[in-house]
Amino acid sequence: MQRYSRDQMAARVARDIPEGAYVNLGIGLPTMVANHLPKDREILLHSENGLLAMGPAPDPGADDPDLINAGKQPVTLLPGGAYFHHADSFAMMRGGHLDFCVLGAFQVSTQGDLANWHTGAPDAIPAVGGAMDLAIGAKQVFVMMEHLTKQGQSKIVPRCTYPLTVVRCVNRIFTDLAVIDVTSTGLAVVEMADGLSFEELMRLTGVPLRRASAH
Amino acid sequence: MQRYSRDQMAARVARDIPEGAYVNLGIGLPTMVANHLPKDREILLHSENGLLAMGPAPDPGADDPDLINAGKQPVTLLPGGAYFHHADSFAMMRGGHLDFCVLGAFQVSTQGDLANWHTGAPDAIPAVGGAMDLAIGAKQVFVMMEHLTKQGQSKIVPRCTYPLTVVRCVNRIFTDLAVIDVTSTGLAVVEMADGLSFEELMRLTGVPLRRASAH
Amino acid sequence: MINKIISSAREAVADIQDGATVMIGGFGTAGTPLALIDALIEQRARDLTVVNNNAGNADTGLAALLKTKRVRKIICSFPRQPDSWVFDALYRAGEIELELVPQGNLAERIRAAGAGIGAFFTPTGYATLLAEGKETREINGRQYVLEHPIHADYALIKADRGDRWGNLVYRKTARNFGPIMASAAKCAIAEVREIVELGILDPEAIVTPGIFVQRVVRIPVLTLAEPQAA
Amino acid sequence: MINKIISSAREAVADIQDGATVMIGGFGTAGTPLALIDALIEQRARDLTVVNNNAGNADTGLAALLKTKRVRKIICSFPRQPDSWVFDALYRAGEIELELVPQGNLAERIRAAGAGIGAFFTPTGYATLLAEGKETREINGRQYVLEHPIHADYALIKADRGDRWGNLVYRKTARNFGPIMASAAKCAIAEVREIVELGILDPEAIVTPGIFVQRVVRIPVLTLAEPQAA
Repeated sequence: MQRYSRDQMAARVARDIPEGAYVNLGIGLPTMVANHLPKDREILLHSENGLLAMGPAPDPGADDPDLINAGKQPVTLLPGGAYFHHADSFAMMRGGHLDFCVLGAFQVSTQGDLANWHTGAPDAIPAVGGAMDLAIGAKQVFVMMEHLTKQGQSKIVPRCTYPLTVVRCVNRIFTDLAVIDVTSTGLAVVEMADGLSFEELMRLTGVPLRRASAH
Repeated sequence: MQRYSRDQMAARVARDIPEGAYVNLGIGLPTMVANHLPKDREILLHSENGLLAMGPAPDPGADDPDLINAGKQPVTLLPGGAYFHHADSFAMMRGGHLDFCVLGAFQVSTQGDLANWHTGAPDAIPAVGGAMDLAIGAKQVFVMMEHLTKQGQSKIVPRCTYPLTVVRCVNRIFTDLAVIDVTSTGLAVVEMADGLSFEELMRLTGVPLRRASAH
Repeated sequence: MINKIISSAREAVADIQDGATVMIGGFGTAGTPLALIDALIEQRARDLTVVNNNAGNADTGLAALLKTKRVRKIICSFPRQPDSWVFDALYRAGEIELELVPQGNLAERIRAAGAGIGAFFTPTGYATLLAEGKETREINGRQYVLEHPIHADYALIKADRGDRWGNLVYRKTARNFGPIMASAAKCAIAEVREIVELGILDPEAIVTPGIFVQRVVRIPVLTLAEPQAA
Repeated sequence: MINKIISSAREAVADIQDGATVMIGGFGTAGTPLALIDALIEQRARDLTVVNNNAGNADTGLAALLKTKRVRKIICSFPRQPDSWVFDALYRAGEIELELVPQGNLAERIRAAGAGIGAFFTPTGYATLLAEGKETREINGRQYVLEHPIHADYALIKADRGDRWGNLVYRKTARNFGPIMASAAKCAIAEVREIVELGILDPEAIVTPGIFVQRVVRIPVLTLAEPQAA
């Protein structure tokens, strides 16, 4: 079996983002999607700290400490971009104005519940940031994650055991093994890694899956 | 008896507005206060349609249809002024950031209830505008009005018979007969028109009054 | 390439359906999208709900729209004006429904729709006719009324300059309801004096980022030197 | 003449009392009012409640303030970071109280304080640990949590330019919490890179009108060519 690499996952997510979309890419793995957005599509990236039409990282030495993204990395602004304050920025998110957000996750349930902010470990210091706002506000929520934990357990679960971020919000899951839609009739497998059988994917995932109809 | 003229009333109100105050002058009589603000004080006028540091009317012929006040009259902006949208403008008002508003009134009750938006007449088409927002938000609410109706009835009443604008909001009443404070222990007369006796004012007003202590 | 620029006001409002809720920007002479209103009048949609601060002045603009009797309901703060005779007559004849909202609650309800707020407690209107039947609550010793967002299908607004991404800047007090109405509507349509290239508008000074705007129409300002076409 | 300009950061924060709630602007490297924080550290106030997006990084700024153990409680959205060791140690030792708030609710609660809103229903946090014990409500088929405003005694913020009336403009993403924190505090103190004459800031582009700002302090930006005084 040929697992999807992180770059392949990012490219696969990017393929699903159409021309003209307003998109927020979460911290970590989702950030890589920016590098794979097709050059022939105008896609506008939102960063919740207060900018729209975020550009790539600046040239070395051209960092501006006043121009960073939500991950606190230096970025640039494209012509046509805009700055705004935090209440306006989160109004964009909460108000349903973003077309897509792409988020990492600890767990996604078969109903599309998302757990991605807190392991719930008793000694963990919690931090939530904008995770809940993003997942509740975007029209489409994409999750990008490894299919299995380091211990080999499925991160797609009947019910999240980690503290929830948002209930019933995830639309599509992109893992290193498959692309899976969350539908009202359960999880539907859209694509699988080369050499992976549907039965093996079912076994690894441990929750009911079906093949998506042709799309 | 020498009733205060409208200009005298406006000048008297202006005297009570200190250096540095943020002030909204309601439509009608209160607008005249602007002409009497002492030149040696910087007082910033707010207009709820979205400007701060409103200046005087423009020179004849220099009207700009995009620069008007809440009364829809052409105005100017002073250097240091700013424009903002309606939600921000009313946030300033509701959020308690204005030091004073000066409003006209149909009635003020002895507890400081204000009625100034609607006569309650069955055939009247109601209109409220920003009256409620202003009276609820400003730190000090000044009312400017004739003391008596055309029928000779006191506009200062035990209880408003017209529909209320805001309960218990008025701090000081400026009429053509007197300046009266609304206090927790009732109405206190601060000043009276020349030649008017306290007893006559009491008789005309028809509600309990007391003389304010020296101030 | 994203291009939100539409070639005419008529085309911009063509898909407004019967029964739609339409926000219309403007306060007095400032910020009223006259070309879009005229295009809406030419269009056939009826049974509309209109949200505006006022209820029309004289016989043009919103008043002319009301005159067509295609507006079922108006949500506004200040309908009665010396020249609001069109509305006055319709209202007295029971031909239009009025929801009267204090101006600040109107603005905040529109903002709440754009910001995804489900409802909010406002002090404005408490213990008045305009809060009758509404839920109230004491919070930290102060009395509040619960108000709900006003969402719209369309917002017709006027801005000064815009670009193909829908970024807008306004002019002076013409800003008024434009930014919040754009955020509260599924489809915000802006008429602008000038369309500029992307990147011309200062990113520090863009008032309405393009994410809130779906269509931009250039409506040249007519001057005496530039006579109106027949 | 209105003059909100204060000559030093020390003087600007001098009257902050024990027990005060202090909002501190900034997100990452952008918009953190370092000079004001340093002045607050030098000052004696204790038992503070601090509102910031984070809970300090490394050993400077907010982290240095926390280290003095004069902060009783912090209200923030993202305390845990790779370099939040000062906070982490205090928290694990039970020496600081944490109120964790989703970032958008934090922003909206601050805005609500400035806007006179008594409380609001937000969808964010519903059915999560962060809404435990909070009132919820279904509105139009969607679930919401009731959240209350966060008011402050002081806001310490950083802007780019300001004038003697307190008008402010920011620089790029350094804007973040500045405007809303200024509106939510009884006394908003802004450190600015440059003070300009009244009328220099474009009235169309002023982000924080002076009505929200009580004190402005100029803090020159140090460059390599301009060595720091001892």
